[in-house]
Amino acid sequence: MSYAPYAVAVWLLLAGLFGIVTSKNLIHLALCVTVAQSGTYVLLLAIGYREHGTAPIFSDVPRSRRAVDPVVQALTLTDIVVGVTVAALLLALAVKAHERTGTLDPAELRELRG
Amino acid sequence: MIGVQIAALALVAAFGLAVVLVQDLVRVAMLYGIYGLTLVVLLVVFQAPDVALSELVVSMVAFPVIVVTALATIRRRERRGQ
Amino acid sequence: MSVLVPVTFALPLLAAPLLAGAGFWLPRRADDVAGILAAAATTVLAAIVLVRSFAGSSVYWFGGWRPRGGVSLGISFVVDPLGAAIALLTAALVTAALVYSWRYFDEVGTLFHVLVLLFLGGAIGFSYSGDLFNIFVCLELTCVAAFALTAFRIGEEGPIEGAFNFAVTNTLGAVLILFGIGLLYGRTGALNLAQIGRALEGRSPDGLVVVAFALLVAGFLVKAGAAPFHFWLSDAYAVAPAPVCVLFAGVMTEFGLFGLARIFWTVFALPLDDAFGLVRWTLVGFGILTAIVGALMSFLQRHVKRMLAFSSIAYTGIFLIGLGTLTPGGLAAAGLLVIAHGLSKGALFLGTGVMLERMHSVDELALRGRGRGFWISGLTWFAAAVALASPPFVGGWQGHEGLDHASTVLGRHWTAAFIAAVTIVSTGAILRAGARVFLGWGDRRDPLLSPEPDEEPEGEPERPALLLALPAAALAAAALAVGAVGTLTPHALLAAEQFTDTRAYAATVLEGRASQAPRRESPPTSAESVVWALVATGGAVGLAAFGLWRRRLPAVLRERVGRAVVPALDALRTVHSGHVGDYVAWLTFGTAVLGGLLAFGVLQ
Amino acid sequence: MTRQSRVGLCAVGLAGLAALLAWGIAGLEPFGHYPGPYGTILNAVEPQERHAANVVAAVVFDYRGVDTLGEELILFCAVMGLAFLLRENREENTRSVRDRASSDAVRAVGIVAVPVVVLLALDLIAHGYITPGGGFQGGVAASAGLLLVYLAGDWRAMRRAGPLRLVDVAEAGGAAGFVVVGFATLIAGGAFLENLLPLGTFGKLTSGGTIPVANWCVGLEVSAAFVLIFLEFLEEIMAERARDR
Repeated sequence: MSYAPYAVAVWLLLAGLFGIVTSKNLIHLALCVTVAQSGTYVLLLAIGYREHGTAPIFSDVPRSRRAVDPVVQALTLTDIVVGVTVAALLLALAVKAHERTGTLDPAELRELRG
Repeated sequence: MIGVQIAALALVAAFGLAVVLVQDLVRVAMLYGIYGLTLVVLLVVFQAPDVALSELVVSMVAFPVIVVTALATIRRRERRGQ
Repeated sequence: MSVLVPVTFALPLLAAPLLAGAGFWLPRRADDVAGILAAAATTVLAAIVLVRSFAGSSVYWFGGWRPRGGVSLGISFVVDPLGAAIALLTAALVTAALVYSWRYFDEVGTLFHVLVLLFLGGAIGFSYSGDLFNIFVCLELTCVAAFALTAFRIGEEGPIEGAFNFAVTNTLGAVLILFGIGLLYGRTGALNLAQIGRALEGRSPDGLVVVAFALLVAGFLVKAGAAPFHFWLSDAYAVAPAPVCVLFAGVMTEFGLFGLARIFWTVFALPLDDAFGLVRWTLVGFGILTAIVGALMSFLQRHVKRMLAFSSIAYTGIFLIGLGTLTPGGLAAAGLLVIAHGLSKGALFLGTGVMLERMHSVDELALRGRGRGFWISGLTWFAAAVALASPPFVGGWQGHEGLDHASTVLGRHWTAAFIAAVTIVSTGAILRAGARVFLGWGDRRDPLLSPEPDEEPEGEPERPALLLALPAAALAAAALAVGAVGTLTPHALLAAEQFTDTRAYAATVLEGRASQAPRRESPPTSAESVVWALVATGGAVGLAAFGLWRRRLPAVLRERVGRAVVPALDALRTVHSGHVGDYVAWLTFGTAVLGGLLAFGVLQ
Repeated sequence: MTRQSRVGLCAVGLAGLAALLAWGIAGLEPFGHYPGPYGTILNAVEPQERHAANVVAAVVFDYRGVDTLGEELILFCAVMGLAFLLRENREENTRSVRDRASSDAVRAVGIVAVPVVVLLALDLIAHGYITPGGGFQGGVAASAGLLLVYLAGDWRAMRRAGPLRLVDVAEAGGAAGFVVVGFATLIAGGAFLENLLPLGTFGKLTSGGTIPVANWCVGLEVSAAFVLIFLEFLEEIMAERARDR
């Protein structure tokens, strides 16, 4: 059981990849990319977790509480921002592709063959 | 590991898969919102309130606005096309 | 000295938002001037940083957070000559791109300048950074800028699709990198490269180390456009505006390889010490595959930009072979080739800009003979192609020569022959296109080439002919000249020695102990290298002639060879389907194969 | 590739990747046993060194401030990129549309909700280095409030009046502000982004030295950036509406 969080992280990555490959819709595909990306949030936070640890936010200076790792949380914050920006760009491109071609199906968008 | 963490992990894994498998856009949009919330719960039980707040505002504000407007734009366009 | 390092990094990043905020009120052309000035100033700073870095790596701790007891608390930039050279090359190409795009992007105001400056800032941070996560952040900054720049001509279908495929595959590459970072952090509790390297040293590598290495390598190979992760690259380069292509081909794919070399030599070189042979053959194997796919596909294109894109993929393969030797000599040779390749590809891509702007197409067959009046651009094209072919003492010659020496670890003769063959095919395609467009040689039709959908480029702005031609000519001249600069090879060797000295790097970062690599003399020019260089150049000319006048060969011969070759080429062509799902399926498969190979070797 | 072969190739890849990743994560410490040292040391030394109650905020804005600088610029870059992609050829199309998006009821709800959301958001930013929250979280929330202003009011008219330009400038200013903080510390003789301000009392709003400054820059940048992102997407609908006519 103590490896379940890591397994869920891997699961999200693999599920996201599978979704991207099988997706028939660019908007859905963009959301699958963010699912794959959210695997990294779970992985990072699971790594930094400490049993019976509290959030790394302290109310007083001398303290004896055991806190989880603040670094992975900072990394995840950055990761979330990157994820939302990329998703916004992808969705904008999907909307534009639809405007141009009238379809969101990647199988019908085949301008760049060969 | 405590029960609430296991439950949150199971929810995240299940809704992540659901988002990936469902192809209908409106349903995906709703599932994605729920998926975001399950992630928030997971982040809270992993003692990461800062990250949970980030994920909360992203999945409750940013994504809904962007996804819904994108869907609305496309729907309007399709309606005209018919 | 040390203050220069953060200033070089932050200057373009300050200029970009300032330009964006003030752009509306700036008078006409002031945005062009301001962008060029910022890029030029960064270039000067990057040059100074490079010159000083030869005296030994310097470390800069942001926020003044120096390491305590070997544990790094903050983020460091560690400037060594190789990283500084990549930063300088980027800054120079960004300046050239901005000069070239004078008045090009008028309709979007300052946005182009802002994006290019952000690209530059990210690139500099990436080249200097000594922190694994910071490398990721800087790389993402360059990539996000690149996604947007690719799709500039948004009114057409191609750019949207190209940018979408580019963004999806590269984001997944970043996810793989991040998984690798997570695994390493879980093991070592560190993000500083030197500290991670120290923590892993001395223990035999287990699954975690191997998998982290495989994920990081796969992620960086996605960014580098190595086969089978390369599909996005030809899509993106084919559709991006010419000045953007200069940046992409000149430096962006090289970032992937640089990142790979950086993490290998700072983190994995010591723990994987016993598995060197295996890592070497895995990387070289991917390099060979990439070079073959890129060279063949480039010869099959009539879309000139797509042809150049595949040619860049072929060169990625060659760089990967050089880097994959895992020797300082191979790394130095790859670096020298990157310089010559970046300059000549820059000139060639600007040449396609002239075609698009003045001849209104980038279709080799449609343009046959239409370039006759453009003699400066024509000369530039052939000069750049020759620089790529690298006859003795011209263009990439020193890189090719260095690769000959370094590839003794691989078996020298076949490597030289293989690289000559790749050069022949990819340069042959470039010469063929040039001869067809600028000289009007060859047939009007060629069924072997990929059919192009009719695409009418929208009205490009008509700008002065000299403005279009001169930056390209300058880049081509520089590309030709680098082969003759004798001091380049010893400097590259010195830089590579410094770059690959894992222990010295860690001591510099964590203990502040300065160290300098011993100066090495470049090995003497061998007759074999000269012969191979001549063979490659001559072969390229010959193959170009074959491509132009293939149909004049006897019919029997044509049919025989055709029956054997064409199905294979068609199969290769169909793999490049333009379907993003296919690309991601290949990405998944490629990562699994890469990881499997590395795992297999370590388990042995 | 046919769909079957694509899925087949992917399935092989996924199986391999799953095995690989399983082998990789097996080398990690079991869940809950973070080995350190990075985070452990920071948790131990940060309160004395930086006086910020929220260690994550100290890591984000100080220890690893350059990452956050890059992150803000990625967001800034995405907004520039969206504008680069979406603004082309749109002005003419949308100019003719008059806004009918909001009924009076929507407007009334908006007018009540806006100040609440914005105040909440500002509070989230302000206390970011003491309690959970901060520039990013509060910034996105603030952008939701500002979006309500646009939706409740006649946003087309507001655009004409020029707030979009103002948002552009605010976004650029926030992004530049973070870099300016770095340059300022350099000019003052410190390292880039080094704290040179008094640290204040632990747990108070005045604590943290440069952290609040960077935090507010981020808050400004993020709220403006998300307003711009939302508007770019909303403009697409407007353009469609214009074409409907």
